[in-house]
Amino acid sequence: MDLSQIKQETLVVASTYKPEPRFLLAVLQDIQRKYKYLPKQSLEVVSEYLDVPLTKVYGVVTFYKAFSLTPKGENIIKVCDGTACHIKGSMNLITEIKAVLGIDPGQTTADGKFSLEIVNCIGSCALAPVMMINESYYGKLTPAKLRAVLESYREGGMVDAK
Amino acid sequence: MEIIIDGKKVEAQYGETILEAAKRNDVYIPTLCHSEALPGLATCRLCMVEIVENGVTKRVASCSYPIQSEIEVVTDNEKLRRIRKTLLKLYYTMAPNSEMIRKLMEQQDVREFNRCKVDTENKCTLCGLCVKACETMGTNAIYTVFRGAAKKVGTPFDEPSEPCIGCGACASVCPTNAIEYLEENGTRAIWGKTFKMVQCKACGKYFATEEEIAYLYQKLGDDIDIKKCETCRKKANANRFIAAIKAEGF
Amino acid sequence: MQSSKRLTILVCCGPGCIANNSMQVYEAFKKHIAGSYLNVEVAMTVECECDKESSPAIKATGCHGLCEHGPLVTILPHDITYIKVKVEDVSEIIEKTVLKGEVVERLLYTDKIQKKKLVKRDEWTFYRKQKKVALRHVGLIDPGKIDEYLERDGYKALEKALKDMTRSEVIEEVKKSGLRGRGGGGFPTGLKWSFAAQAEGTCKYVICNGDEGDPGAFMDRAVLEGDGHAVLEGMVICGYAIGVDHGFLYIRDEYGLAVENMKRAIVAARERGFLGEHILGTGFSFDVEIVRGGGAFVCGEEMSLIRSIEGNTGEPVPKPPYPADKGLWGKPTVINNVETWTNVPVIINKGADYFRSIGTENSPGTKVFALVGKVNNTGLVEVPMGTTLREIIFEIGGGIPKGRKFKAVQTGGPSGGCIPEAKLDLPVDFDSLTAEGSMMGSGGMIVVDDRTCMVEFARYYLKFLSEESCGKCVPCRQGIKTMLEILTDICEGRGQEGDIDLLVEIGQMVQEASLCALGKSAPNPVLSNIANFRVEFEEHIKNKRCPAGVCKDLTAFYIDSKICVGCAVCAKRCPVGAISGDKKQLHVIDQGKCTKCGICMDNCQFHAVRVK
Amino acid sequence: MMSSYQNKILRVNLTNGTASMEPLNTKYAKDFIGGRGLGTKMYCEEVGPNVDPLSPDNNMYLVTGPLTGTMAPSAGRYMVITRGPLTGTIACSNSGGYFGSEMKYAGYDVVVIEGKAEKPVYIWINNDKVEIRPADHIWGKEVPDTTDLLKEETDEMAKVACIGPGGENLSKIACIMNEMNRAAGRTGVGAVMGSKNLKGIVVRGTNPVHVPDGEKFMAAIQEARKALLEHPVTGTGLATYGTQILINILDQSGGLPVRNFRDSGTVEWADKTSGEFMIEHKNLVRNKGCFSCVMRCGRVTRTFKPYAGFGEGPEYEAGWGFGADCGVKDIDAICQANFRCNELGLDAISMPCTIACAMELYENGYLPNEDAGCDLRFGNASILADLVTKTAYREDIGDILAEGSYRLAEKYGHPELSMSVKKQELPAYEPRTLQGMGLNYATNNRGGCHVRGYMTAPEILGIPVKLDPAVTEGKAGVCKAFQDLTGAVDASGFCLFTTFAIGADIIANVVSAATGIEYSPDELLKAGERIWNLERLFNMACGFTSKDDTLPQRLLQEPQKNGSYKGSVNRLHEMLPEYYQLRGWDQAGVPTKDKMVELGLEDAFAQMLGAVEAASAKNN
Amino acid sequence: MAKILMVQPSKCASCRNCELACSFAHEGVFNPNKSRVHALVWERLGLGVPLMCMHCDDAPCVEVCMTGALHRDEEANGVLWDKDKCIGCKLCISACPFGNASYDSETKSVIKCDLCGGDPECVKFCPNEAIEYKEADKGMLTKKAMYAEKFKKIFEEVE
Repeated sequence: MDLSQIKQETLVVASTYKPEPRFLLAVLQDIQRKYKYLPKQSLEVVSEYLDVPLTKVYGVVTFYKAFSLTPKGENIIKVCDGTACHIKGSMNLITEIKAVLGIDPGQTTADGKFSLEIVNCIGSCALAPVMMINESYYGKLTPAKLRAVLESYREGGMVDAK
Repeated sequence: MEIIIDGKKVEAQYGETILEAAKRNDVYIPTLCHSEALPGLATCRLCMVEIVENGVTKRVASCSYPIQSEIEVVTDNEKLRRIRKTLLKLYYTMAPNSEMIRKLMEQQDVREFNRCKVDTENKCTLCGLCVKACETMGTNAIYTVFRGAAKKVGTPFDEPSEPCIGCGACASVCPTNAIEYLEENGTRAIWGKTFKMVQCKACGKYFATEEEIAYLYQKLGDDIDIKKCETCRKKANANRFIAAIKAEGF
Repeated sequence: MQSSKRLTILVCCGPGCIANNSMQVYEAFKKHIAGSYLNVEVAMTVECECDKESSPAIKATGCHGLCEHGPLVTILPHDITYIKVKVEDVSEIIEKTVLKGEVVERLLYTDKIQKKKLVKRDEWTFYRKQKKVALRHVGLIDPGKIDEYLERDGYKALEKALKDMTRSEVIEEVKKSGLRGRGGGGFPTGLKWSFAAQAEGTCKYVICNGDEGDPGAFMDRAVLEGDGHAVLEGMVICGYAIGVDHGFLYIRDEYGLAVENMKRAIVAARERGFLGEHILGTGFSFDVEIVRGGGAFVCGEEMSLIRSIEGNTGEPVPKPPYPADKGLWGKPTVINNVETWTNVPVIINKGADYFRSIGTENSPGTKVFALVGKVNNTGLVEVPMGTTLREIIFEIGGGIPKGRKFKAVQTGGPSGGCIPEAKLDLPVDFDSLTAEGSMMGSGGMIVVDDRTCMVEFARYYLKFLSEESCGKCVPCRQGIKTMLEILTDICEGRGQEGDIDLLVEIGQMVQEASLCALGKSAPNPVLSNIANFRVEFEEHIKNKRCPAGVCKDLTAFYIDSKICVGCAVCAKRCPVGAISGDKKQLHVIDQGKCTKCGICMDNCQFHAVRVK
Repeated sequence: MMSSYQNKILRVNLTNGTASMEPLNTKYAKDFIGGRGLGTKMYCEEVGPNVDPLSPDNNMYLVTGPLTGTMAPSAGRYMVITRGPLTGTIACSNSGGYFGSEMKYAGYDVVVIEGKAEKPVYIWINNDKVEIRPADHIWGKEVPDTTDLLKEETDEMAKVACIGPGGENLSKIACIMNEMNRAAGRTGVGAVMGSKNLKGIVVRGTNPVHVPDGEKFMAAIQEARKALLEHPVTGTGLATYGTQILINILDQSGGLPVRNFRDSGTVEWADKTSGEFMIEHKNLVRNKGCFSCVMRCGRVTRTFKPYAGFGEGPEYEAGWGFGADCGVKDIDAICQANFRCNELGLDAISMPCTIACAMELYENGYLPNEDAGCDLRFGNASILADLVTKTAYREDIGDILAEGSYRLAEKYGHPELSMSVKKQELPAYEPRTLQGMGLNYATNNRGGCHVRGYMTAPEILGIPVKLDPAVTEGKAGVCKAFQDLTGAVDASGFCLFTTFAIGADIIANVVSAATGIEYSPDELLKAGERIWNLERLFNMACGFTSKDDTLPQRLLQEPQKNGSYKGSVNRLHEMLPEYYQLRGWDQAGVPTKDKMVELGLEDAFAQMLGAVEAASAKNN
Repeated sequence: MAKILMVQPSKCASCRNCELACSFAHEGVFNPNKSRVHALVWERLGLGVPLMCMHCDDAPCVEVCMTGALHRDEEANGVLWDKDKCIGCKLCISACPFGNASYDSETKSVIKCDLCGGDPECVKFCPNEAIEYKEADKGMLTKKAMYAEKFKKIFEEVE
C-alpha cells in the first residue's frame, strides 16, 4: 500500500477522536482493526495528531498485547492458553500447528495464509482446549481435529469441526 | 510531626517520604533508582523499610511512601536484610559488571549468584531514570518498550530517535553506567544516533551537538549567542575585561 | 423466573455457548419463527394463554452459567431447558416444545448427582446451590432491551437514591452492607467511596474495571454482556454519592460483544434519562464513557488501569496516594470492578441488611466464580460467600470427569494459589482463602486432577506473569523471570538441590518488595504449590520424574499389561501413531515415536496408560 | 597512603621516540623529598658522572616537589636536573610559573628526557597521553611565539616550557623558559634541551593533587601563609617593589658589584635603576605571582623609547647585571635587554655578566674592535639588547658571548677577568663586602650562584638576624645551614623566597602534612645536607676538587674600590677550612666515610671514589 | 543589601590561589580544572582575569534547567546549583554566555560558583584583593552595570 494512502486513512480514523493524548489507545485500536497491524506511518500520524511523542506511542504499542507492528496473515489463529485450556493440553495444539504450518507463535506462514498467536483466556473455558481462527471458535480440540480445521482453511473454505 | 526511625525520635514533615526524613537525619537507606531530580520511580525496591502505621506492620519502599501519620520506621532488620540480599542476587544476574551493583553487593554482603543465567553484557537494571530524565528534558527521545521480561529502554523501532538532542542526561542519571555515549572526531553517538557536533568558532573544539544548540535557541530565544565553547566564551568574557583594562591604560 | 407468562425462547449467547455456535442456533430460531409462525399463531396464543403479546420472544441472553453443556436453550413459561442444542434441533424444538409444550427427552440435562434427566433448570444440582445476586438478570433478559431490565426493578435503586436518600446516606448504606471489592483485593467498597467523597477537589471520577485479565475467568464478561444496565446503575449511584459527573467503563478490547452491549446500554440509559444531564429530572448529571483496554493483565491493577485510561502504558505507580485521593488525572477516583458495581443496586434497593443476610459476617453477599478445568460442569456459578469448595466443585461442579482423582483447586488465577483436597471444606470468602496462601481474586476457580503437574502448573502461571508483568519494578520483573527460569529447569530435568528453597526465598522477596499487587501476588502459585505439593517438586528435582506425566523431558508413558483390554482407543487417538497392538491385545507405546502429549492417557477409560 | 606525590614518573626517550611510565621510588622520595634532591639522586643513579652535557647520553630530569600543585604558598616550582654545559657540574635550575604544577596535574612527579631526536620535536603531555611531535616549523622561533604556537597546536590551557634560539644554538648560558617569562635560568640547561633537538614540552593536566589530611594540611599552610603575608619582605616588600628593591639596599650597604666587579661597592646612579625608580618611571604595570604565590614579586613591565618594549622583570640580579655590572644607568635599556633574554631564552644573569666581562676585556684592549663590532665600553646602553640577540643567534661577537664569560675571557687570554666560580658568573653580591656570600659562591655545587645559600639575608637584610658582612667568623656555620635549608626548600617545591619569613620548622610542618611523612626540622635539614653532599660527590666524581672551591682572583686580592667596605677583599681562607670541617669533610674537601654513612650516601660515595680512581688511573 | 562578588582584573596577580582554594573547598583536592573560579592568564600581557559565575538576575542557565537544579537563591543573592536535582543534561553549560560553568563527567557535577555559602574561599585566599565579596552598595552596582555595559560594547566589536 502506498504510504500517503496509509497516512491519509490513518488521519481519517484518528479524526474521529478529539486530538487528546488520552485517545491514543482508542485510535491505535481502530487502526489495528483496519490493517490487522499498525503500520509505522500510522504511528507517526497518530503521534502528530494527538501530540504524543512517537517514543511514547511506540512504547504504548509494544506494551499492550492488542497491538502488532507486523502485518498478519490472512487467517489469524488464536490458540487460547488460558488456565483451563492449558491444563487441558493447549500446548499440544501449538506443537501440532507448528508441525503442520511450520510457524511459531507470533509468526506468519510464508504464503501469508496464517498467523499464529497465543492468547489469554477467551472466556470459553468450557470448550477447552479452544482456538479461534478469525472470529470462529473451535473447541475441545485434539491434534486430529486441529489438522482437519487447518486443512479446510488451506483450501480456502472452512469446516464445521465442532 | 514526630516519627521514630530506628528507635530514634526525629522530626518529619507531613507528606515527605520516609527516605527524605531518614536522609535528613543521617540514617542511611540503600537506593539505586532514587534521584531527587526525578523522584518517585520506586522501581529498584532496595530502599524497603519496615513501618508500623496504625498498628499495622508492613514493609514499604521508603523513597515513595509519604509520611502521613506518626509512624515507626525500622530501616534494618533480619527480614529487610533478606529482602535486600535476595534482590541484589537478582541485580547480579541482570548487571553483574556494574560497579554500582558490585558496590551494593559488597555493602550488603551478597556473594555472586550463579544459579541462574547471568547477563554479563548488560548493565541496565531498567530503573527508569533515563526515560524520566528524557521526559523531563521535554525531548522524549527514549521510552520503555515492550513489557515484562522483554522490557527494555529504547527508541521507536530501535532506530535513531528523531527528537534526541544528544544531551546525555540519560547517561548521566544512569546509576549503573549502562548507557553508552561516545564522543570522537566531532561526533557524539548515543542511542544509535550519531550527532554532528558544533565546533567552537574560536578554538575549534567540538562542544555541543547541533541539536542541543537548536534546543537552546528554542528555549532562550535568538538573543543568545552560542558559537563558542565554554572555555572560549570565558576567554571572550575575559577579553572584555582586558579590553577595558587596556582602555584604562593597563 | 416465571414472572412473565409470555412465550419466550431464551438462547444463551454467553462466551461458552457462542463458541458452541449458539448464535447460529439463535438465528435458526428467528428464521423458523418468522417463516412458520403465521401458521401457528392462533394456536400458540391460545395454547400458551399469553396476554396481549401476540408473538413469542426470542432472546439472545447472557450466560446461563453451565457453559459445559452449551448452547443452552430455555423455553418459557414452560421452563424447559435443553442442552447442547444444535441448529438441526431447532425445528424439532419449535414443533414439539414451542407449539405443543412437549419435552424433547434427548436434549434434556442428565444430572449426575441426582442421576436422572431433569426438565427444569432450577432443579439441576448445578443451579440449586447457587444464589444469583450479581448475575440476577444474566441469562434471563435480553441485554439489548432496557425495558427488560426495567421490568425487573431496573433503575429503581437509582431513583431511590436520588429521590429518597442523601449522598452520605447512600455511602452509609453501602458501608453498612459490608460489600467488599470483587476484583480481588476485597477492600470495603463503602470506605473507598467515603474516602473519595472526602477528598478535596471538585473534579472526581468513577471507573468500572472491566479489564478481566485472569486466564480462566469470564464473569465480568458475562455481566457486561448480559446485564450492562446493572453496572451502569451502580456507577450512577456512586457518582451521586460522591459527587462526580463522569465515569469510565474500562473494558478489554477482546470483549467485543461486551463493548457493543455496553454501548447500547449507555445509549438506552441516556434516552431514558438514567444517564446524562439532569438524571430523573434531578439536578444530578452523570455520564459514562467506554474505554477499551489494550490487552494487559496488569491493567487490572487500579493504578495501571488509570494510567491506561490516560493513554499511557499500564504501569502502576506507588501507593499511597491511593486513587481515592489522586487517581485519574490526579483527581480523586473511585474504581470498582464489574461485579462490585452490579451489587450496588441490590444493596440500595433491598437494603444493607438484606445483603448482609447473604454470605458470611466479614464477606457478605455472593461471589461469582468461573468454575473451569477438570470438572464436569464447567461454567459460571454464583454462590453465597461461605459456601465450601467441596460444595462448589463436587455438587455444583459435578465432580471430576473421567473418574480421575481431584488434586487441587486453584483460586485467584495468577495471583492466587492451589488448595489441596485436605482443605476442600474451606468456606470460600476473602479471608479464608488469603489465609491459605491463595486469594479470592476476581473469581477464577480452576480444578485440576492428577493429570496436572503442579510444578508445570506453577511454571505456567509464572510464564504468564513474566509476559504480563509491566516490567517496571525489579522484584516483579526479574524475580518472576528468575523463578520461571528455575521452574523451567526443574520441568526440563535440570533442577538442582536447593532450588525449592531458592524459589521460596525469591518468592517471599517478590511478595514483599514488588511495587503493585501483580508482583506482590505473583509468587502465590509457586509458593502455595510448594507448600502443598513439595513432594512433587522433589520428585522432579531428585528423581527427574514428573508423576503427572506432563513434563515431557521427565515423562515416559507405558501401558499396564494387567489393565489394558486392547480397546485401541489410545492407538486411534495418538497423533503420531506411536501406539500399536492388535485388537483386544495389549497395546505398546513406541518410546521413540512418542511425543509425550498424554492424549492416550487422557483417553484410556481403563486408566491403563501409566507414567513410568 | 594518599599523599601529594602523584607517584608516577614519565620517561620519554627521544632517540627511540618512546614514552613510558613508571612508579615513583618512594624511598628516594622520602630521603630526597623531591625537586632538586630527587632529581639529583635519579641523575646519579641513572646517568652518573662524566657524561658530555651536550651528548644524547645526558638525561634531563624535570622534577616537581611534593608541594608543587598544592596550595602551599609560593610552592609551584619545578627543577631541571642534568649535567650543566656551562659548569660541568651537576646542574639544577629552578623555575616557578605554572609549568611544574601543570606537570603535577598531568599526573607526574618527574619527567625524564633521554636521548636525542633526529629532528626538532616537541613533547605533548596531555594527562596520560604523551606524544612526540615534529617541531621543524617552530624551530628558530623566539619564546613567546613558540609558546603561543605550541598552545595553539595542543590546548589553549596547556603550559609550555621551551627553549629559544639561545638553547637551539647551544649557548652555554641558555635557559629553559616556561610561560614565556619564567626561567630555569642557570648553568645552561637550555643548551642541553637544544642538544636533544627538543624545542619544548607542552603539558596539560586535569588530575587532582591530594593531601592525606586536608584539615591538617590547611592548618599547616595557613601558618605559612600568615607568616609570609605578615613579614615586611614577603608580605609587602616583594609585592610592591620586586627584587629590584635590593639595588638601593646593596648600593647603600656598599655591597653592589660595579662594572664587572672592577668598581664595586657603590655607584652614584644606582637608584636610577632601582625597583622604586621603576614605579616612579612608570615601568611597572603590575605585580605578578607564580602558581600559588602569596609574595607576588613578579614584575610586569613596559619600557619607553628608545628602548620601548613590554615584558616581565627584571629580577634584581638581571637588573644589576645589565645595569651596574655593565655600567648602564638607563632603566629602559636594562629592562629591554632583560626582555630579550626572556624572548631568546638566555640566562639574564650570565648574559649581562658575560657582556660586562667583554666590556672590561674591550676597555683593557684585550678584545679587539673588529671582534667587538660595536662600542663595547662600560655604560653603553644602546648595545645591550643587540648583544643579547647576537648571543642567541651566535652572530659575530655573540658566538663567543654564548659560551659564557670564562670561555670568553680565556679566549682573549685573561680568564681572571671572568667573574665566575666553576665557570658560572657571579650574581649581584660583592664577596668583598659580603664575606659569607663569598664562601657560598666558592663552595657552591653549581658554581657562582646566590640561590644555594643566600648569605645576603643575614649579612645585609638581617634575616633571621643581622650579621656583620665584613666578619668571617661563624660564617661557615651559617653558610652551611643556609645551604642545607635551601637544599630542602628546593626539594620541596617551595620558592626560596619563602625562607625570608618561614624557617625549617614551618617548612617541615608543611612538607609533612603534604607527604604524610613526618619530617622534623632537623630531618628536613638533614635531607638538605644529604642533597648537598650528593651533589658534591657527583662533582668530585666529575673531577672537581677543593681547588675549584674558590673565587676569582680579583675578589681575593684586589681591594674593593668604593663604598663602606672600600679596601676589603674576601677572606675565603678564613672560612673554608671551618666549612669543610662543619660539613664533615676532610681538609681536602672530600666527604668522609662516616659522614656519608650518617647521611645514607655510602653507595654514592663508593661510586664517586671509583670514578675518581678511574679518572686518576686514566690520567696516569 | 546582599553581598556580591566583585572582580578587579587589574589587581590580579595571576597566582591562581583562588582556583586552589576553590577546588580544595569543593572537591577536597587541589585541581584547578575543577575550580569554580578561573584566573585566565594572558601570558603575553602578564595579565590574569579571575572569572566565576556572575550570578545573573535573569540567568539563561536557570532558564534552560528543566529540573530546577539551577535556581536563583534570594537569600544567597546568587544562582545556586543543587546536585541532587541535576540530571546532567549540561545545557546550562552551553547556555551561559560567559562560559562560567563547566561539567565534571566523573562526579557528574556542574562546576559553578556557589558563593561558598556566603564566605567565598577565593576571596579569603586572594593575596591581591582582586576578588572581593562586598555589600552591594549603589555605587558598586552601578560599577558592575557600567562594566557590563562597557563589555557588551567591546564584545560586540570583538564578535
